[in-house]
Amino acid sequence: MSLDEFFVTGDPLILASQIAIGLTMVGLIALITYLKRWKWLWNEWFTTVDHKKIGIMYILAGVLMFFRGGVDGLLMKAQTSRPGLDLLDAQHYDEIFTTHGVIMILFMAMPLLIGIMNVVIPLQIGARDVAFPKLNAFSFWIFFAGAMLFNLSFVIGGSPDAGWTSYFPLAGKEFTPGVGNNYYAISLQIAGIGTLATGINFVVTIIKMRAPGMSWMKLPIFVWTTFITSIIIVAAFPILTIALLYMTLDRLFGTHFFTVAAGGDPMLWLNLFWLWGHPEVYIVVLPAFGMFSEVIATFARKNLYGYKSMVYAVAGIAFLSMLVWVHHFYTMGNSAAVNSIFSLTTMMIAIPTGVKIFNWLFTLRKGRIEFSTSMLWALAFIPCFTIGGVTGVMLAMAAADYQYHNTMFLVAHFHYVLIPGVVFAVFAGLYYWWPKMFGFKLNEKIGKWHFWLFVIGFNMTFMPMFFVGLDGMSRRMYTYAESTGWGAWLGFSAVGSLVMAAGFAALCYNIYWSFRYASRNVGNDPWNARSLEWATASPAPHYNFAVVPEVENLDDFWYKKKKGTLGLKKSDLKPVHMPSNSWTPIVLAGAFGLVGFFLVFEWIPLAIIAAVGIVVGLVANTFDYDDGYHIPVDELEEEEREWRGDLQ
Amino acid sequence: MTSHTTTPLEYKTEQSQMNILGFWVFLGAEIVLFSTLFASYFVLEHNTAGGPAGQDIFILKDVLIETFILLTSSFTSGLAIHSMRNHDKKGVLIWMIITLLLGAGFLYMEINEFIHYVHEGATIQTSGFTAAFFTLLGTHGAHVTFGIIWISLLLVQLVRRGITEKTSSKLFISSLYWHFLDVVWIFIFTFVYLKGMVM
Amino acid sequence: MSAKTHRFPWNLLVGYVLSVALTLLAVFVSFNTDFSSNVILWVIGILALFQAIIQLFMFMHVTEGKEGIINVINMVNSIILALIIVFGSIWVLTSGHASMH
Amino acid sequence: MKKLVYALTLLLIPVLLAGCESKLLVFDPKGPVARSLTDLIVYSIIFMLVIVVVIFVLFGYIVWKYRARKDDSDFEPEEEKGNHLLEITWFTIPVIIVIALMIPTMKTIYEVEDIPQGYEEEEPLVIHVTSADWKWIFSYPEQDIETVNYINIPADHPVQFKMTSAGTMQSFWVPELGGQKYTMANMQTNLYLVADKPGSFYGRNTSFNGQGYAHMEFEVQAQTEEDFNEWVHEVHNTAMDLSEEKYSEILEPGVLGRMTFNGTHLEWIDHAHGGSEKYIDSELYRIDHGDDEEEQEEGREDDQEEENENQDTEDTSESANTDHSHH
Ligand code: HEA
Ligand code: HEA
Ligand SMILES: [Cu+2]
Repeated sequence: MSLDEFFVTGDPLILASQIAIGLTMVGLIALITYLKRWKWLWNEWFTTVDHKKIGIMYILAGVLMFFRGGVDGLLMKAQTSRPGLDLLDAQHYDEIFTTHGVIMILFMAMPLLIGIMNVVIPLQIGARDVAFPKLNAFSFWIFFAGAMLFNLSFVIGGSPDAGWTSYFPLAGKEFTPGVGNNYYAISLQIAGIGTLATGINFVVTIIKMRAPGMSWMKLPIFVWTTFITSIIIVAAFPILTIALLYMTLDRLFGTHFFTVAAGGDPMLWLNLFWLWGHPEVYIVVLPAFGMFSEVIATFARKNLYGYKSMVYAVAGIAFLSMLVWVHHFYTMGNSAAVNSIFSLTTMMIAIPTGVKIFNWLFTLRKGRIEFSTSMLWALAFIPCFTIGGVTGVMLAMAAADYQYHNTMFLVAHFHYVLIPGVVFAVFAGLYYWWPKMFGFKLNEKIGKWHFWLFVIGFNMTFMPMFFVGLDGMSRRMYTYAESTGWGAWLGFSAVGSLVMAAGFAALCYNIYWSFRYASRNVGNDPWNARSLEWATASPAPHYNFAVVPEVENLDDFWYKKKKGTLGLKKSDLKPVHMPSNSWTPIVLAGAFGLVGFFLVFEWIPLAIIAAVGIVVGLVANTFDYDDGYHIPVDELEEEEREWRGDLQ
Repeated sequence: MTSHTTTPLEYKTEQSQMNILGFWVFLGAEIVLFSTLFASYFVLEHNTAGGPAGQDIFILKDVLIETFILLTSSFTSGLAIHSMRNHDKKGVLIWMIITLLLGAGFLYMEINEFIHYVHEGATIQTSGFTAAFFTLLGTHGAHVTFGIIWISLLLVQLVRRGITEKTSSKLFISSLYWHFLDVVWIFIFTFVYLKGMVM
Repeated sequence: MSAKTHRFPWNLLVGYVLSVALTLLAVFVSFNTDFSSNVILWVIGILALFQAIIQLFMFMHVTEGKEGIINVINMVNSIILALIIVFGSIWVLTSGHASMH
Repeated sequence: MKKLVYALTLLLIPVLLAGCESKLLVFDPKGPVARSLTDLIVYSIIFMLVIVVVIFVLFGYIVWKYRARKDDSDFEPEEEKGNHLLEITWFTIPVIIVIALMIPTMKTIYEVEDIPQGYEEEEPLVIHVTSADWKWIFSYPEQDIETVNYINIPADHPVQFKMTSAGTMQSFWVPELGGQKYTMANMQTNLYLVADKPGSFYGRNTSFNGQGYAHMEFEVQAQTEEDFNEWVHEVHNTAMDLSEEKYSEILEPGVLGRMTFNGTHLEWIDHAHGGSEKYIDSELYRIDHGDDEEEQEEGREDDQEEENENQDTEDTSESANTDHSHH
């Protein structure tokens, strides 16, 4: 392979980005070296197994990826803002919506949610960490390796260009011979391992590490949604693993799973992809539902209405989520019986979701609703998501879907569920748990700017898409003729996306501003909240709780706070057992990334050599008998005394 | 401590309990993984694209031998855990080594079987059927290979450290893995080989 | 669930003998009976399921440990998923006129 | 502000449904199949509007009524566990709605699989659809005609499309006449459509299949029975014969204008039953990253020229990729 095939060249847009990326990297490395921060980074972050730090790294990665995916989105909006524009050619547009979709779902939504889960879940159940801290670090690093490998395609070798769904035969070697879709197959595989490990980790954490007395029906609702999400992860991700394995074999080793020739069946890809892909959208939305529930209850100053039915609803959604995948390819020429059954199962999801919507509304009712930024996101979610949801039900009606399928109507639907459902939730969660992570609040005033710009921009961007969709515009069209009359709608939509971008910029500014100027004096419970994570210091100490709290009730913290029975006795302090840092996760993940990179370019011998690194890492890991360490009582006492007035 | 006499060593610490539970959850994921492989195999089974079909190449005798080897190895790994619970380190070693040897024997047979198929003109690239077949079998075989290496490493640790809370829970987990591979094989035997030869 | 059992491991032996017997039975049903192939498939499928259950209970001790019930739920859940994936895929991909068969 | 946006949108929907001069394509059916889909869609939209209105009103009312005020800072809301009656209500009503949506959905799913009602007696015109990168090839086996990127059909007469693909997967969609269906190599899908009256309808591919995808459009022209027969006659007299080489040339990836031939490719290959691979050359799919964009453009023009040579009855300037003027 010649060098100019290796590096993506030519287009000034890409060249500029390449230079920018290169310079940023060099600058970053220089800066860290100058500040002599390498050792600190390694000890405090790269080898950490602390769930809170891992969560923060996930969040950081997710925000970065949101920026990348968002820029992709803006580029697409710019290109289609007027008929016949030539900002991007067809190939670029194809690459951009592909990377946009993949990045937004797998490298933005997933890490942000998993990041918040990481920070919050152990605190909410009164645990010291997750069940497998080292595995947790590995999950993060391997996710990160996958994400970086995927992004590398932008500068080296060429981006995937068959859509985030990568339908065969298009994604096969015959029709997309470059390395772009190898990147897709391999980087998602690598990141997927991490997600699966996270799923297992949280299932076990929530089963085994709940504080004494915290029985199932006393779990904070976010813990429930995380638990059920983790179960869906365990159920769905292995399917993706196999689908991607087949894809890799087809592309790299000439097999015929999905190829038209020699008896492969492209529809098998569709089937497997959506067997995973549909549950995946609920994997991203269920934890979000949990966060909204927490935020709404806190700022309505009421307990969550219909807690039990909320739990059953989530379980119901999870169960149904495995039974609806065919609604993504009703138009494949399935028998009418298949389409009817899957229409029914799909529509049934509206029922438990409706239960949730009404429970949220009734939590608000008779409450005292405080419009904090966090709460605003949760409030805006309800109407926006309802629009997304009911249009989903319209899509679910197979016969009607023959008219909507693969049109902009569909694109509007999924942005209307993904953005209110996931992005708003992440924003709500960030504003809400920010003090627990960093010990200061994000600025509320800038937050309101962020909120209004983003929400208005969002509706402006995606509402018109419903209409152009109904007017026959299919998705993934890089251009269209003036005679279609879509120009006005899409122009308006493009303006909306700029408003949204301004909102995102406000968030970035908010983070910057608050880091510099926000008051560091927020206390352990700045929102007067209900669940256990607020019982410990902000930012939470690395051991979480000096003494694991005993739980008697749902919202135990709230009632104890009222009764004033929260104090800590010095005599209760015992040394706390903590896991040690480990270098294996990051090294192992690095080896995976390297193997992945060589596989992308089909340099099999190099890949095998790099795979030795994986083997070494695994062997080292199984011989690791490190038992962690104990934090002595006086250290605990000192730290606790610093923030609480009630140490007796 | 009363738990001393009632709970097997591998369940004693909170962490080992979590490890074992976590492994069960992982096995749940493995069930999904293999059922996806099976589903794909069933869908592609008849797409032979002019190449050989199952009944053209499968040999009952070899497959039966493989089956019995694996069944026996599952049994011996069960015996190893039994010895472990009796704190009989030597017993563990002997039964586990037998298990590993059987595993290696199985692999040997399987590789020979594959070579035979290739000579019959059925490579992984021949058709949808062969792709699904070799990938299903290959994934199982890769699991067996991984298991052999993993358990060997655990035996080294056992020799060095004896039967402790940690080594016992590790070995127990590896035995779960090994039994699971046997379960998968039963389904391969039934739904790939028997079905392929009968229908 | 007792740590020291010097007893002979009967459950293991019974499990082993049963699984060998069931395997042979499956072979017998497949080659030496003249049921229709559909019936054969059902019979050997059920035999395989029996074997799996034997492994789970007699070799793998699913119900053991503090989380016995959780393990069983987990296995039942996984089996349901497996059935959905296998039968769902077959149904979806082989019914309807888009199928190749 | 937000409320205003919503209010506007809400107002917009019925206005659009009622249809000002420019109706959205999906709400403007021109045949019985599309009409039954539109009926279903409008029926469902009514339900959705009611749901949306109920939720929005409840939401607006609650958020407004129970907002925190400066003067009630010591107000402590009561805890509420839930209410079985209410919970059962908002479980049951959606169940009923789902049933109400399901019944007509199922009816329509079955209905559109068959020849539209009222046309069962007539022998449908059979057209084979072969989609390729990035053009539509239509074969009329009975008339022994093949067209590219347009079809003429008799109005008020059922047409049966037997669809397949020469490579990647596409989706055949004429929104004014009916719903879409995929076209797949080695497989055949079926679609029945009828156009009420003569007219011209926009058709396109909706399943992404690479660079030329955006331009993969075609036109359906419904004609009177006489006009159609005359067209058939004229093609027989004027169009050139389709040769196997010409056909392989057409299949090469690229965007084409309209073409018309005597004879169909079904004589030597039906992609529904295998054999596409001999036309697929992955070298032709290799992409460059923008550096020789001009080359690509040139390539496209070459195609255009070639196609001019082979043009006959149809006029090239109306090439398929810019023709969507239904408003
Ligand atoms: C977070 C992500 C998310 C969520 C939550 C949903 C939720 C739903 N989705 Fe969506 N969907 C996507 C993400 C999501 N979707 C994506 C990404 C795609 C496209 C992928 C691609 O092709 O690239 C897609 C595509 C998609 C399709 C495929 C269409 C096509 O390709 O032609 C369908 C079809 O059935 C569908 C249906 C639904 C339904 C019924 C719901 C339901 O869960 C919605 C339930 C909610 C409500 C209904 C609102 C609240 C309920 C009430 C107020 C009660 C009363 C209501 C009724 C009784 C109706 N979705
Ligand atoms: C969670 C998932 C998610 C999210 C959040 C988004 C967010 C956005 N998406 Fe989405 N999108 C998908 C998931 C998502 N998308 C998927 C799965 C597809 C299908 C892909 C496929 O077809 O294969 C898709 C497809 C898709 C298309 C369809 C392409 C086509 O079919 O032709 C479009 C078109 O406009 C689009 C636009 C946008 C826009 C404008 C945003 C905006 O919300 C983005 C807003 C974010 C920003 C604007 C951040 C950047 C900010 C700045 C640059 C400001 C400056 C900042 C500083 C100074 C710090 N997306
Ligand atoms: Cu879905």
